Amino acid sequence: MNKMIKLPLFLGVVGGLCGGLLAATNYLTHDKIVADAEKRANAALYVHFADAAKFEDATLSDTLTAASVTGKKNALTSDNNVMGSIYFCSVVGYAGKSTPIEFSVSIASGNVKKIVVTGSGESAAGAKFISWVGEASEADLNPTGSRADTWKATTGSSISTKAVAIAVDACLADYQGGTK
Amino acid sequence: MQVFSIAFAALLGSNIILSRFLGICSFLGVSKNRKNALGMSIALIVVVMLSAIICYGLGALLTLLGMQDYLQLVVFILVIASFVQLLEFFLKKFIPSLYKALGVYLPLITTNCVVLQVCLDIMSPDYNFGTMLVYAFAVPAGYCLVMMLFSFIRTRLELNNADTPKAFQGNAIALIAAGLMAMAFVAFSGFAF
Amino acid sequence: MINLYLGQIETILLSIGIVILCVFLFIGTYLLNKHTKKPEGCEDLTSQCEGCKVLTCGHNPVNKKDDLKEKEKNND
Amino acid sequence: MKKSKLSIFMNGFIYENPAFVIFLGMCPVLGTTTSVENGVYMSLCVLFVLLLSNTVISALRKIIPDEIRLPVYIILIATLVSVVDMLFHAYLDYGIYQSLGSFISLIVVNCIILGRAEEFANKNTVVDSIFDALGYAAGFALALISVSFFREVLGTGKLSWAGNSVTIIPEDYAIKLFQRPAGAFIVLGCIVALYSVILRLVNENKEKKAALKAAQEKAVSTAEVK
Repeated sequence: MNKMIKLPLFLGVVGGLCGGLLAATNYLTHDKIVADAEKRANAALYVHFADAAKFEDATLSDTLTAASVTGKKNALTSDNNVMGSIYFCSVVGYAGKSTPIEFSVSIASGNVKKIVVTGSGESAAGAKFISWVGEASEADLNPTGSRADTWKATTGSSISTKAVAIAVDACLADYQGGTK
Repeated sequence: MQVFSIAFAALLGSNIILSRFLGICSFLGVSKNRKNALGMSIALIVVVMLSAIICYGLGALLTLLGMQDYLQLVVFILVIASFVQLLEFFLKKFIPSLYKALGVYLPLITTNCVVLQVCLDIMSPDYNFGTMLVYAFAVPAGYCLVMMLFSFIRTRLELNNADTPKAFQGNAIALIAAGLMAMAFVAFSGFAF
Repeated sequence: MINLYLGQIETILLSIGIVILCVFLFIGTYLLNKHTKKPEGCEDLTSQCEGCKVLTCGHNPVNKKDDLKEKEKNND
Repeated sequence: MKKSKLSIFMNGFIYENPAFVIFLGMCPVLGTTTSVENGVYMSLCVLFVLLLSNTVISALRKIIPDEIRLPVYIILIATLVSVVDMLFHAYLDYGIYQSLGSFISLIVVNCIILGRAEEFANKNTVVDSIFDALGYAAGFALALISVSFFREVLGTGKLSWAGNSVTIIPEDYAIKLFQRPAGAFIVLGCIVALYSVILRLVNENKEKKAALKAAQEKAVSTAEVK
């Protein structure tokens, strides 16, 4: 008689223990796995804002899309206020429509922080500009005069510099317009 | 078209044995002769098809509850094992003739990687019910194809065992033969529909 | 999508419940299967394998010893 | 027959090596051995699961009713494997976890773990089954690392560990075949053959030594009789 009770009781205990162990391990590891996954997803964005807690998509105004901006993301701190935003642009440089220059520019507190060029089919002159702009310091990126002329003076390539500068000006205007 | 490409990929392109390395234990163990290989493959097709349907439903339920990350493995193992026991009980009770043919292989299938891998694959969102059924048939069908081919080769290997060098006899030469078969199957992986 | 508002404790309890349910299902079918007598024609159903190392397989001589023990138990 | 601790370990490690002698649990040996790093992490994973399952099962061996022995083992091993899987997912860096892929959760149906639980853990004390688990895990690691060593060196010509790599064969002489599935079968087949030759030689000279010793004893005993 007692075998009929002992068996289900034993199984209940084993099942309960296993379920509890699984739930506990999940409780311990779940947040870390989700955080890692999210961090991997926006790995490219952390180049711009290393200390951002998370990123959210922002809507594009039509002036921006006219200025060949393809995407915009806001970088948020842990208590959800906007630290800055990242614009993804794809402009037609010296190499023409076939291989546009794709770059992401991050803007915070009113000036351009960093430009990361993700794709470009530039020729020699253009490539010099592309490599220069990648490492340019914040002071270079925010010249007092018109951005296109100063950049053109420093790097010598005119068409791709002008195209990138116009897009960056549009993003800056949108950023200042938006947050003011 | 998508259905055909899934079936072709699972059957030949990324075959479950030769390019995903699953079911090797039974592949080496059971393919000694044709009858065994055929029996095992048919039993596997039946089990994989039916347990894929059960696991698809269970998986949807678990994802609804949001617990699929940590519960899916345990629940799938238990459900597959209990389904195999149920099948064996059903065959024993009601269809003894079929049990005589397939009963030998059913206990082997509970510890087979193919069944579990199919159940874990259909959890990904890009399988709706139709494509899941096609996938759940194509994978064991690929298994059956490779098992049958390999059992022909294996009987040939067994016959002139004297020629194979002493060290390579038994499973070693079978592995080399499987490697050559895998090379042949690479030709199918290039197709894209 | 139906949102079940499962708090932290409910998920843990529910997952324990699900695991216990599956355990009972498995044990139930296992015992059901173990106690049904094999159809008359296939008692000695072996696939010409003399018992490899796969111990979980029902035809392994290791498990044969248990059946013998059971036979001795219930006839003495 | 009280086997000594060392002989339990050696039994699993050399004489009944899971992958080379009894051919159990072959799926991960072929699947996750594209690089030595994967092989090492996979054998670590199997070591964790095997150790945990042997200790838990041998600890509970008196409590588990004999009739439902196997199902309870399957339940315990399934839980342990998904616990280890979650820990690896959280704390191991993602590249390696991704290359191990679903083989971690396939350890559940791996015949070694259940085999050791059934054959050894439920009959011996906890300490013995720990040694048995160490032995079999070491045997499995031997198989994994040797296969992955040959596959990586021949396949890519480089031996890499966490990013930095040592080139052994120049890049354009590496045979890409060994990185692909077909190469895995061939490498494993050759290593199995090599292993059986070594084992045969070891046994032969052991018998020769034993025969020699027996002959000496006979000579000594006949000398005493005279």
